[in-house]
Amino acid sequence: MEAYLFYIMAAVSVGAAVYLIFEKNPVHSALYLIMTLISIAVLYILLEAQFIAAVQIIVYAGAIMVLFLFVIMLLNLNVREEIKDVLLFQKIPAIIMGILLFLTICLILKSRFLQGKQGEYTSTYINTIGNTKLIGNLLFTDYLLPFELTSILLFVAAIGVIILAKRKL
Amino acid sequence: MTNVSVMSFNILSILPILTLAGFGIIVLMVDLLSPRRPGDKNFLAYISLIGIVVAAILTKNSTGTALFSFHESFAIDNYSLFFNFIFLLSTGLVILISHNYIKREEINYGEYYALILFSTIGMMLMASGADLLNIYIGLEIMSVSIYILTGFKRSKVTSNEASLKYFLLGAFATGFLLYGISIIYGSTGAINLKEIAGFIAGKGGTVDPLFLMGMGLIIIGLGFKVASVPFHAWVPDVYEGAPTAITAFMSVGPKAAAFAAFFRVFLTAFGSTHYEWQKIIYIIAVLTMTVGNVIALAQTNIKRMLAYSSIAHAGYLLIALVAANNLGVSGVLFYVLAYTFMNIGAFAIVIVLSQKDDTFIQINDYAGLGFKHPFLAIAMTFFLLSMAGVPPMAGFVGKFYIFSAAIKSGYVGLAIIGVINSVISVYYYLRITVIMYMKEPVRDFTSLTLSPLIIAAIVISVIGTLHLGIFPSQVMEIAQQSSLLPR
Amino acid sequence: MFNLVVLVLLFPLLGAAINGLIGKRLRKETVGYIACGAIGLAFFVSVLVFCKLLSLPPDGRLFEKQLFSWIESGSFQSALGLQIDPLSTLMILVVTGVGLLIHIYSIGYMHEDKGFHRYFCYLNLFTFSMLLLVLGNNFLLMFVGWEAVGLSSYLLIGFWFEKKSASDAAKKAFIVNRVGDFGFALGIMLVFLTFHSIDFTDVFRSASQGNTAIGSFTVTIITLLLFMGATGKSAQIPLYTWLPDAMEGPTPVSALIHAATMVTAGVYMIARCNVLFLLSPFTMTIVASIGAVTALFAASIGLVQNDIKRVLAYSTISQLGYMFLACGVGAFTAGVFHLMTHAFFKALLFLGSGSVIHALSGEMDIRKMGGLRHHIPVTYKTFLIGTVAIAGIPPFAGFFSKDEILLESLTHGNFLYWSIAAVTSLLTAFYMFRLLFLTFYGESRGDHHVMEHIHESPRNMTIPLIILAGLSAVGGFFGIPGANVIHGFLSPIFGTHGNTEILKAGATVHHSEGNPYLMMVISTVIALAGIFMAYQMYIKRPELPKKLAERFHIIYKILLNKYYVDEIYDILFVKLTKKISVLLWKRVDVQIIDGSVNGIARLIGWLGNVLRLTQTGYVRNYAFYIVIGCICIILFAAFGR
Amino acid sequence: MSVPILSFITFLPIIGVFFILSIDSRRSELVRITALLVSIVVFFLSLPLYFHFDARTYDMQFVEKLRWIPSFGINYHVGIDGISLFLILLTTFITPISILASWHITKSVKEYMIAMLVLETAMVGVFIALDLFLFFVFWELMLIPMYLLIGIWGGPRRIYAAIKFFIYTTAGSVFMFLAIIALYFLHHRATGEYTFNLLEFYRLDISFAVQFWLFLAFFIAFAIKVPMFPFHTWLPDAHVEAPTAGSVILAGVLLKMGTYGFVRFCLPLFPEVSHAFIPVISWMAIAGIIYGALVAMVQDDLKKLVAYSSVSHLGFVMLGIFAFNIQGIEGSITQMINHGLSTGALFLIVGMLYERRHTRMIADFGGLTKQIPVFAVFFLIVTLSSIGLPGLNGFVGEFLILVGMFKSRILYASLAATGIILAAVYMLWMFQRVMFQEITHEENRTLKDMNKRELATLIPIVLLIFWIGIYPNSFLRKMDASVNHLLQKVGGKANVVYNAQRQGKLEHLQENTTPKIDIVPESEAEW
Amino acid sequence: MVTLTHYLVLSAILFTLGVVGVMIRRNAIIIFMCIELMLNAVNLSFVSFAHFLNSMHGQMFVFFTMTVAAAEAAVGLAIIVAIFRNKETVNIDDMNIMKW
Repeated sequence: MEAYLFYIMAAVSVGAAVYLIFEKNPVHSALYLIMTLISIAVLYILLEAQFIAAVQIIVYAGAIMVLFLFVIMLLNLNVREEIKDVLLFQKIPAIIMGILLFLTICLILKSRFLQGKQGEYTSTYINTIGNTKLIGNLLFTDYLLPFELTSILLFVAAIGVIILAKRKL
Repeated sequence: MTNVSVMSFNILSILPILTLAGFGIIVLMVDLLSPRRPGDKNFLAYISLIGIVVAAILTKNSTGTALFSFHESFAIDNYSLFFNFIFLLSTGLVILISHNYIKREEINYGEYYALILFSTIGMMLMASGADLLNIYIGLEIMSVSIYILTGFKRSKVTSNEASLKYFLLGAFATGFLLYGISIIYGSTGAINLKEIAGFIAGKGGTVDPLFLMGMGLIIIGLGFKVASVPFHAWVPDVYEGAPTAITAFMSVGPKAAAFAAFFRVFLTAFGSTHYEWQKIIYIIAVLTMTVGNVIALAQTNIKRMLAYSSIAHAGYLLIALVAANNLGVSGVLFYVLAYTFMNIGAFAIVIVLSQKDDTFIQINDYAGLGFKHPFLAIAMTFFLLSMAGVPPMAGFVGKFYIFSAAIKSGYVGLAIIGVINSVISVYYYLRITVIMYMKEPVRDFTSLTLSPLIIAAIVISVIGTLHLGIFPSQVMEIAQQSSLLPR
Repeated sequence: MFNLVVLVLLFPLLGAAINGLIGKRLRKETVGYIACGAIGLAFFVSVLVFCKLLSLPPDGRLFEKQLFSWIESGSFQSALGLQIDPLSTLMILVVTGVGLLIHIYSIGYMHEDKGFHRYFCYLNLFTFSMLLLVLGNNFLLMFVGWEAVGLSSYLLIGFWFEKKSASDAAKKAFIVNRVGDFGFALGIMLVFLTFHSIDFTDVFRSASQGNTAIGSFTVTIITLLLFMGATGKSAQIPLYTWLPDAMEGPTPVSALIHAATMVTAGVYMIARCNVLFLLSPFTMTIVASIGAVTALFAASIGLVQNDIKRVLAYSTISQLGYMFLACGVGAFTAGVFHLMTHAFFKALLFLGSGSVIHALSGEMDIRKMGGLRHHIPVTYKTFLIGTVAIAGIPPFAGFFSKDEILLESLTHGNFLYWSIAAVTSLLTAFYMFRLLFLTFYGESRGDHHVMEHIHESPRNMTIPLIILAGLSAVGGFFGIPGANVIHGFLSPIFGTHGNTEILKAGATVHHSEGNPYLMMVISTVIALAGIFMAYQMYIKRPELPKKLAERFHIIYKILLNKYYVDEIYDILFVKLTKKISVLLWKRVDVQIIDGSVNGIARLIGWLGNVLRLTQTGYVRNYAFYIVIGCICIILFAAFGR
Repeated sequence: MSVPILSFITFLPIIGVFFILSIDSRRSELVRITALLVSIVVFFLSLPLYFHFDARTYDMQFVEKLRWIPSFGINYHVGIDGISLFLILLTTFITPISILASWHITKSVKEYMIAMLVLETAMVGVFIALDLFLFFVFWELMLIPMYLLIGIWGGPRRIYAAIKFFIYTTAGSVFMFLAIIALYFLHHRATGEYTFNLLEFYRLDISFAVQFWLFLAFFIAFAIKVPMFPFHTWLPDAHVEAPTAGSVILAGVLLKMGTYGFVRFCLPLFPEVSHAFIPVISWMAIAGIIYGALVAMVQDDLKKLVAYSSVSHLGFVMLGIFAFNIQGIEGSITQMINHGLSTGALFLIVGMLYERRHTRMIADFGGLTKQIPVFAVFFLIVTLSSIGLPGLNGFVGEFLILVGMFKSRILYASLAATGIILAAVYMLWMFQRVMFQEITHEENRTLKDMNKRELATLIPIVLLIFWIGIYPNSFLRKMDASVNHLLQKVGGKANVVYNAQRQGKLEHLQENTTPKIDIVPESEAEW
Repeated sequence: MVTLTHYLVLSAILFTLGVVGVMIRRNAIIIFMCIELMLNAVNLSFVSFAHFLNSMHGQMFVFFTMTVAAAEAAVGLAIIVAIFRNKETVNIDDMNIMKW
């Protein structure tokens, strides 16, 4: 069951990703990306990361991608890219490079790995406490500093958007 | 459950960061409350400067300690403090040179100062980050601020373009960095640098290919930020398009921060695998120096030329990383400090000499400066000679430091390539002095506006450049006490 | 007393300094008095020194005066020290004596010249240098004098520097001399290396005590190198070419420097180093051969020259050849004796020719002279005495010295040397009388304008002529066979170092016995034969020379063009060197060396221009670079071991 | 000596710079006079060095040692011995003369004089530094003012020449820089002490292979500076384009830094390799002598001619140094001074001609003697000094050098001696074409003879030319102790190499033999 | 049985696709989306590592990555909007005023 689900979701995500990069229409691309994101969210659930999965769907597939779509619509980019590609010569090498990169990573993955230290958060342990609660706990203990500082990041982003995108300052 | 230890949250240790954040918000608030008349916001610069001074004082108070707070994820040691000083210094100098510039370019918004301050926070976090997450967050705070600052002249296509290029490539490279972090995490089970080091030590220093791939990906991510070849391509375009003051900032602060992180990660976490990564950094260092210097020869735009020069300097700094000894680390600290003075100084001159919309930034526009404005010309000459590594300027001592480190660790070949490169670099630095002193002027220099703040920046830079060159010992000793490695 | 010898040096130097520094502001008379006074005083002191020397026993006639240490470095030491012995005393007498006369003569000769003070400054400087050369007690000091006379010669030849030919000649003289000096300098170094000293006394003592084997390689090389120096200074083959050109200088200069004194420095040097030369039979052979060949060679050129001074110049070369021949066969006394007599009569001849030129307002071509004996009788008479002396007619000075050389070349040399010397003697007599006849006899061939202004020279010019004529007439009696004063006087130099044994042991070849008196007769006959031929051709049958010239067209042309040696040298050395130099400069320096330096720079610049094209401005390109870098790094990191 | 006289000499010009800075740049006459006065004061300050110099000892004298960068063991450590004494005097002597010769400069006088004074500081610094780091700082510092002098106040191709000068020299010196650092670590490895003290480095025992590379690095730096054939091509360009004073200083002092470097650093630090390098360097020197002379001969530009003659003369200096005996080295040091004086004077003279006629082409002159006789006298004396006429300074140096080389390698000395002939050829030919013959250009008929200022520049030089030529002992004696000591130091080690090479056994390098002053025994001189 | 390798390979595929997309697409927004795809691939590997290592660091990291991604998305889109205002295009091949 788990394996089937994995393979299905993997196939969906990869397929959607392929469409994403080859689809001419930006809106369609965005939709394919959402598809990928959702299938990854499913995989998160398989990996017992329920909170992350939820965030993935709500924040990522929901908020962020809507933002994308919104901008695409705003800029009225619902048209195909120009046919002429000044860097046409790069297309094939780029794909070859991509394949090469993938093969390289696979080659390395094939070698012996996963010697990492096993942590204390086994599935059972996580499930007894609850994934979300655990994350919450960690956020305010171990990860307090980055968590707080992320606020600065978001603040910066807000300022940035205003500065860059507001029509009149 | 983890024990929640109050002692672990040492607020004092992040006081400088909080100060900067506070002052950033104050700047925004004051800006909001004050009448929106561009050109009349001197006080914002002063507020920011006060913030920096306060932060610097707070930073100084914690010198001499070696403290790891926030669950060992935030390091307050001499190393990070030294870097923090460099960041604060560069930010301060950039604010000094910005003040007049942003008025001229009509981008005199409070957000400018706030973003610079916030980006400094990111840098400090990178230098202090003792785990990969903090470094990552710091990197993002810094980068996002600078993406915005790069595009700050939003009505200018060049600025937009630079911003977009930087953003896309930056995000792209961050992807690699993250991938690397995830693989390091996967193969060690830790994101804390000390734990990673401990893990490798536990394995007797041997690592598997996966780990090495992670390391390689981190090299890409950080190598992008320090502008090393072949991840350097964004640098000239972005440096050229960004507002000049921000270019000055970018060439110093973020680069220094990236180096801070680079050294901390590779010397503390990956220190025992030095043998594995030194070859890669070796090649990158050679490429970076050479490509930077060689292409700089062909430039006519001074901002672009300084961009390539900054690539080349990244190469020199990487030599110290390859050497991976005490001398190298303190050398980098010294060099970056020296570089801060000379590079921001040079950009200050560029700003003074350029006109609205970044006109007059071709090298040929400098013709005849030498006898029209002797002070500016001599200052520029000092900065350029310092960058070329000619004594008695700071850059010379910095190079001395770094090449010493290389030779001490036995990398004579690298040192030789380094010095050959510095000979090549002499050419294009000299060319500017040639044009300043030995060519007839093609423009008139009457309309230069020299505000007191920018003069202060130039004077500070000159003094710093000369002082570090002639009497370097005090700073050197501090740098040597700030080494990451056990002495 | 001997300390006074410093004054001999000092007076001319002072004279030169005064005339050089403030002479321009002085009146011409004053300048002349200063110059002549300086030399006169020097001559006076020389005489005093000479007398003092005579009062000493022959073996004690050596005195050295150390002034100060000059160059001293490690074991190399060279002092400024003067040496007084019969040889140097003889030389200073000749130099100051003849010099004095020529100085006096010059006052008249140069009176019209603008550079009057300059001239006397140079002339005094020359005298100083020459005295330094002969008085120096070590090789290096001799070398100093050697170079300094070269300098003076340079300055005086180029005295009329506006004339290109004069400045060319000056330059040529200096440079050709430098070639010889090159050998001399190396010789000195080898002396130092071999004997660990360069003091004459030490070196000669060491050499004569048998520390160096006879005919040893080192000594041969030393002496050859020294001889190389001598060929330069004394205008021997192959370095003689400068001397004829040197006649561009004022005539008194030619008399003093290029006839009487400086050019004999080579002979002096060989005489001085006789100990060394005797140790090397090979070098002696070379010296004798070169001397003999030069004598004949120069004399043959002298046959057909038409410039009065050039004839004398070739004659000088030829006579110097005699001296070398003498030295080469071991007859140093004869050489020095001839040196002295030659100084008298050649100075006389030159001054006489100067007087002629003076009279003819600068005309030097003997084809345009003739019949001058009535116009300028004093000059004519003195010139005649000089000519007779050089031709070797007894009892004039040249006869005795030349005869001794002829004798020695036969007794200590071989028949070949003698026969060459004899032929040369014949030629000498011929061309000298040709000169005499063409100049003073026959019809006047010059243009009338010049002829109208002919006048005898002033007294201050004729008096020196007369004195020299007297010396030329009687000077030979110092070396009259049987009562050879010179021989006795110089014997401490040439006879006391034990070199006689060496001479006997190996230096000389088989002795062919000759009767000295028979030889005298023979040489007289030869000289007379030459005179007769000249008389036949230029007085009796003036058309004969032309016919002969047409008959022996090729030989005549070769002789007239001095065997084309100048041209050959020009092609071989001057042109070739210039070509090579231009090649080195334009090709090697500019194109290869500098080209590669600039090439590297240009290559890097080109590389920069190529590499910058990678910076396309396209984000996707940049991403592509990152990916390539990424793949390389990952592969290298993971599998790069 | 309690008075830090060396520091005074070195930094007084810098103080002078501040004086000049305070002067209004329009009052150029005042600027000139100030600069001149400063440099003259420096010269007089440097005279006590000569008189108080103790010739009996080889120890460094007038030593000052202050901590500078303690963390690296870098000290401000200066001092002089018999080798550097005269080069310092030469520097302080040449500088006022150059300043005096720059009176005609009207473009930015203030900056010009500042550059001159900074240059003086750097030059003196190079000669007194006993700390290698300090040495290198001065060594490089000297480039900047010289570069500006050439580049700003130079001739039409000044920029090319200035950049070439700077980069060429830097290119050489960076390797030396690395070698200095390497020595630093070698010393640390050997003794555990971090220092850049030259005198400490002298005691190092470095293996042959390491010496080889270090020597090579130093060699390149110095060979370019000298400049030795074939690294000389920057010199003609720099000389031709530099203003008169620049050429004078370049020829007079800067080139000496290279040869000084060989004596001070290469020989004592790397004795074995230096010795092994004798053939290489000798051949380069000989090539330089002959090549420089030949190329000088066919130049049509006076300055270029003098520049190539420098190549030739410096070849002699190099040859003398590598004769490895007292005559050679003392001769070389003397020749360094001689070359400084005579070539400096030649450049002054060419400068005077240029000022009058604005051309340096030989073909534009001719017959000048008639018009400017006083000038001609000086020109002649200097020319003869350059030719090496006995009684003038050039002879003393050249002859000692040749004697020295002759003692060790007869062939080399013989080949080099041909330079004497060639020198006469090119110098006299030049002299003839400039000063003799008819006046061919009408402009030359109205030339003015030397004025008082020009006399003031040349008379001191000419006096020295005679002094050295006639009584060189007042110079040579001060060198003896130092040169002997140097040779003992070098000889002790190099002798071993020599013997080992002779026997074909290099493995015996570690043996100790008694040092000899003349490294190559006289009796065994090679042909 | 789904192993870690499966997840990692999937992650690698997605990452590579993102990389290729960046290299071949011309629309700035799509390129940006490709970058988002890369980040998601990384997130996937983080989570799977965390799962198989019994560790929470991975999940926490992903949490932060998402936050950062959100911030970046906002800024990035703002930049694109800004540039569109000036150039009326988001084709990044048109954005090479600055080169060489």
